[in-house]
Amino acid sequence: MEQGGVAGIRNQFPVLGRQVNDHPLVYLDSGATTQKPRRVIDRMTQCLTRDYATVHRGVYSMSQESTEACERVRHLVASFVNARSVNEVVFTSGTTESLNLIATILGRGYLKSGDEILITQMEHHANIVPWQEVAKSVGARLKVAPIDSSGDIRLDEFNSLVTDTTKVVAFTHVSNVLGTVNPVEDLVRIAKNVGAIVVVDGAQGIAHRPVDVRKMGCDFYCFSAHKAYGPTGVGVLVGRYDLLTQLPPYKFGGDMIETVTFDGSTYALPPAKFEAGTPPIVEIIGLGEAIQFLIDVGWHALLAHEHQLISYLMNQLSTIPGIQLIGTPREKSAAVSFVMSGVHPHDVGTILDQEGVAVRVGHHCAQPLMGVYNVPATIRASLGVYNNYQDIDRLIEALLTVRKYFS
Amino acid sequence: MEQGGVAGIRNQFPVLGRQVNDHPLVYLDSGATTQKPRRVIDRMTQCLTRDYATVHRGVYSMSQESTEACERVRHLVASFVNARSVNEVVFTSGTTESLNLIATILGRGYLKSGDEILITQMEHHANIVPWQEVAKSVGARLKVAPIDSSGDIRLDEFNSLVTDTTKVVAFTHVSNVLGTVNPVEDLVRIAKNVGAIVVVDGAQGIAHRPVDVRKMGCDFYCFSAHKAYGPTGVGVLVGRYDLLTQLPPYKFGGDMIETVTFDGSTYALPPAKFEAGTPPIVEIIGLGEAIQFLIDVGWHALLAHEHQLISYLMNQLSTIPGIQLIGTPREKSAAVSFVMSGVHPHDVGTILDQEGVAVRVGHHCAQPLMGVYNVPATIRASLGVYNNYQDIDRLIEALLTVRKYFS
Amino acid sequence: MSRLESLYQELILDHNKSPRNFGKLDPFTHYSHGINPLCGDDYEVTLTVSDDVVVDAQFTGSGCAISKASGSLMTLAIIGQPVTTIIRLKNLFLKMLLTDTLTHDERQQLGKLAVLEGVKKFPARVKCAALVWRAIEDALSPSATATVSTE
Amino acid sequence: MSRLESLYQELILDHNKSPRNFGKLDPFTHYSHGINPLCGDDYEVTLTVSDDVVVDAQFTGSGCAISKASGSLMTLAIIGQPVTTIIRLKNLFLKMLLTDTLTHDERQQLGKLAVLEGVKKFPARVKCAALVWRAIEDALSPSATATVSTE
Ligand SMILES: Cc1ncc(COP(=O)(O)O)c(C=O)c1O
Ligand SMILES: Cc1ncc(COP(=O)(O)O)c(C=O)c1O
Repeated sequence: MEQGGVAGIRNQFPVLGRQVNDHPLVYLDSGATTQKPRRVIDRMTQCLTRDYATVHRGVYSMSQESTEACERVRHLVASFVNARSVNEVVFTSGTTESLNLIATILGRGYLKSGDEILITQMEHHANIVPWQEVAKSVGARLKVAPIDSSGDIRLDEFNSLVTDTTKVVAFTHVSNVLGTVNPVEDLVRIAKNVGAIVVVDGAQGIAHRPVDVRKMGCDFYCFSAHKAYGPTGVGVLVGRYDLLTQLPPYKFGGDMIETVTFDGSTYALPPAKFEAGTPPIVEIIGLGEAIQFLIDVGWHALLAHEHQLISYLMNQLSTIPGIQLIGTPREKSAAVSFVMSGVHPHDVGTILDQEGVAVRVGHHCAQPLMGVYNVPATIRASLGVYNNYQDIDRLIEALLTVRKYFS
Repeated sequence: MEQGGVAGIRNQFPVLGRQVNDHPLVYLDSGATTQKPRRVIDRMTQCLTRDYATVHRGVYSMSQESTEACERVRHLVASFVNARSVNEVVFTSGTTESLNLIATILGRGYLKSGDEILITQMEHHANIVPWQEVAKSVGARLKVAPIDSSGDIRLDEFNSLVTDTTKVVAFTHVSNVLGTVNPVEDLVRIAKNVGAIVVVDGAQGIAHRPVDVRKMGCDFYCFSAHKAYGPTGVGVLVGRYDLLTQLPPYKFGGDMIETVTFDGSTYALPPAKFEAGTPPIVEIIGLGEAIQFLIDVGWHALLAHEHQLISYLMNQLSTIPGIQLIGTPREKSAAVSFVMSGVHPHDVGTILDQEGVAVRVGHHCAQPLMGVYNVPATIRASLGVYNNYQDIDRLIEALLTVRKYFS
Repeated sequence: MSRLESLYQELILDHNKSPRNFGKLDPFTHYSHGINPLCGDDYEVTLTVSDDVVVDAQFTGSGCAISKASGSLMTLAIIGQPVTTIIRLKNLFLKMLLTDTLTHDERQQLGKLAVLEGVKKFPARVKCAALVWRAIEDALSPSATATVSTE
Repeated sequence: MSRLESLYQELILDHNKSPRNFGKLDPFTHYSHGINPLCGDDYEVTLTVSDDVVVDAQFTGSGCAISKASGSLMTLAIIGQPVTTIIRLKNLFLKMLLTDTLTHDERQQLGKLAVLEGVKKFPARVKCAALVWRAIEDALSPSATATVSTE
């Protein structure tokens, strides 16, 4: 199993040596947030102990070096997602801010009363509520593309929901509940037929599938570092440069302005225009190291590892009586949700935790999707690069313990 | 000099051992961002290597522990600024976001056409531009209270600018350029005579003066961790609970909602209402350690140290020909700005950097204030708890080198 | 008894499987809706109160074993009791979950409800056990809000 | 020569102290305004162009020694020169600052302007030396924007 890029990788994650409730930790909540490899932690520590200084504003050497280090990360991100230019990479505090940013500025500078915004039934709250709010504020309508029972977007319905009044189409690259890997290029093609702006929520995509925003054809792609082996407190909005230029700014303050007088202010060019205030400097440095980690492991190894583990996990789950999988899409990434007959997910979570197995139970910030499947909550095991067959065996054993209590 | 709480404190800051351009670093840019003590770095590293998990959403032990650790920091912040309740402490990404948050929600839920917003001439862009924007969007007027030539707000003028149409008064606790410590309680009293909401920009206050929001009487107090020996990527908005309850939310997404359906959403209570998405978990942990660091050093030592160094610095500067101080207010905190006759600040910055002395030169994100003093830029030396007399001597020597080139 | 065994005792599992007084009174005199947004627990409590005595009580909804057993045990404990007694029981119950250990006398008063004491060792689950009691508190309060939310 | 001495050479300090052609032509045929928002450098460049030759040039404004000396030396270098020569000079000058070291021949062509080569070792200052040249580029371009901003 542990071959190629992932061989010995567990040793790079110090937290995995930890005990939880007297059992070695089995961490199966990477969909919520991933653990950090030693190199990311070390890089941030090194920055804090040796290189720390503010960016942009200093003429002194340390500040210039700090600025350059952050700009190198911007270049790295741009090439990692194949952006057209480094200036298309805006640093934010995370996916949620990226999505709020883009919804807000589209609301201020693009959407009009009567316009339609299309999302899907599988969206995370972060890709629902900002659109509800912007729709309310401009008088636009929010429409929702349905999914089929296996958890794929119904392309026929999607197609007919995209009309000339559709101005924004926003959907997730990978579902955090169903694991569905959406056919981004197909969806973009449909949206682009009517000239809609396409926003992709890449929170669950960035660490699980190669991202090529040019090939995808989307206008905006959002993600958080902390779900891709990087730090909390930093995320990215990759956006088409012409749109970033035309749309109004989002937050206001230092570094995003050109001139300020008490009578008015003019704004800097993107990406600075969208980066008001002191950025998350150390976190940007950590993000760079996390992306380099992903590059070093390599997509070949990442995809093979994920594929093997997901198959094994789905297989093993099917051996346990009364398990219903939520999400069996055509292409499935690292999130596996399920419910167990006669047991509430919350009880499952508690029992698993007593066995040292960390999974997430609840609505996964996707309440409307729970409604679609008519469940109050699910149990979700989500995988990272450090998981192995043994982790899955431990999960299965713990689920059998659940069955002992709730038979 | 190094007595009581600051004795041996330099050893706690690993970066201070560094060389810059073949000289030991003299770091005089703490007003932009402070260096981090070992304990803050270690605490963050410990979290990343042993305790890292998401907050709020997990029933498993690590996630609960992570949630509790973050909530303990919320309690610590609440007691550090003497908030009325822990629920008045909202974590943000920094002062800039805190100020944008409050300006935005006041714009959405409180300000009306014809209302007036009063700021002062000494504000940082982060406390100017958000108000310009909100004034524009609701049709309110932005007024500016003038300062006198020493850098104090003119209380008479301030008094007469506060009228029944004044709905918001926003000012800085401590000026990042002039070092002015504003008489917050007096300004609040005047603002409260007309029932205005008072927002205090505490970016430069939090690490330099004890903050007691109840005694101050302000409604909102904002700061960044990174200017108070804590990490980048996290800040705080302390806000009156009733106002936080009444005002609408700012960002939308996970954790800030109560229920989401495709027809609409209801929001959680403060502070969750204002904390959409995965928070900067590790940074919050680091902020807690930074505040504990400040508490352990103690205000007595912090204030005495700052007072001694500022006096010495002002004295020594007066020995150099052609130096004009910008900002000689009644009470001065750790920022000392000046210009040198016949030399542009930018040239001073470059020469100082060659001598290993890091100061900031420029407009310090306070362009309108530069206009008030009719200078394009200033040189600013700003102090932290780790600076000592020798740092100031090195600065003075380096300024004499500047004089050699520009006589 | 392992921690798990002390949480999921026979009595709790039984009440989870076959909750007593599970349903909705019609008509009712008092009502509350208790939800826990994060885990999705969602219960309605209906009461018939007459002369300050709860003469009938039902609860319905969905949630984990702890919240459901707590609801079932609650209805058994409150039917036929005066409102003042119920408020005292509620306070004792929450005290058991949230603060000190109980005195022998207090545990006696709680009767079967004391089976939920094991929840205390699972801080994330305390709100599950408390939810229906919060709803009762709300239903019986003069300023009933119709929905209470625990977090 | 130390790094600092190579940056602040006599010639530069002299042109900073007594900038040549410092002022604003009135009337002028071409104009540009160059600003560097971060450090506050702010210059206006006015030109009189006749038959594709810059017959007169002035600059005014404020900024650091590097930007001011660069402006002063620029006016001396361009007055009397055809526009095409000026564009070539500008490209050479920016090449000196931003990319390779120059050939002996190229340095000859730059003449006194080559005194600013020391700026290359100070990346934060490159934009100071380039600012007035960006303004000239803008003033002479068909799509003059009136204000250019370097960052
Ligand atoms: C699909 C999806 N979108 C958005 C988010 C929000 O990301 P964050 O909390 O990092 O802002 C998440 C993660 O919770 C997610 O899974
Ligand atoms: C007075 C003042 N306000 C606001 C800010 C903005 O803080 P931040 O950049 O951390 O958001 C700063 C620091 O740059 C400041 O000095």
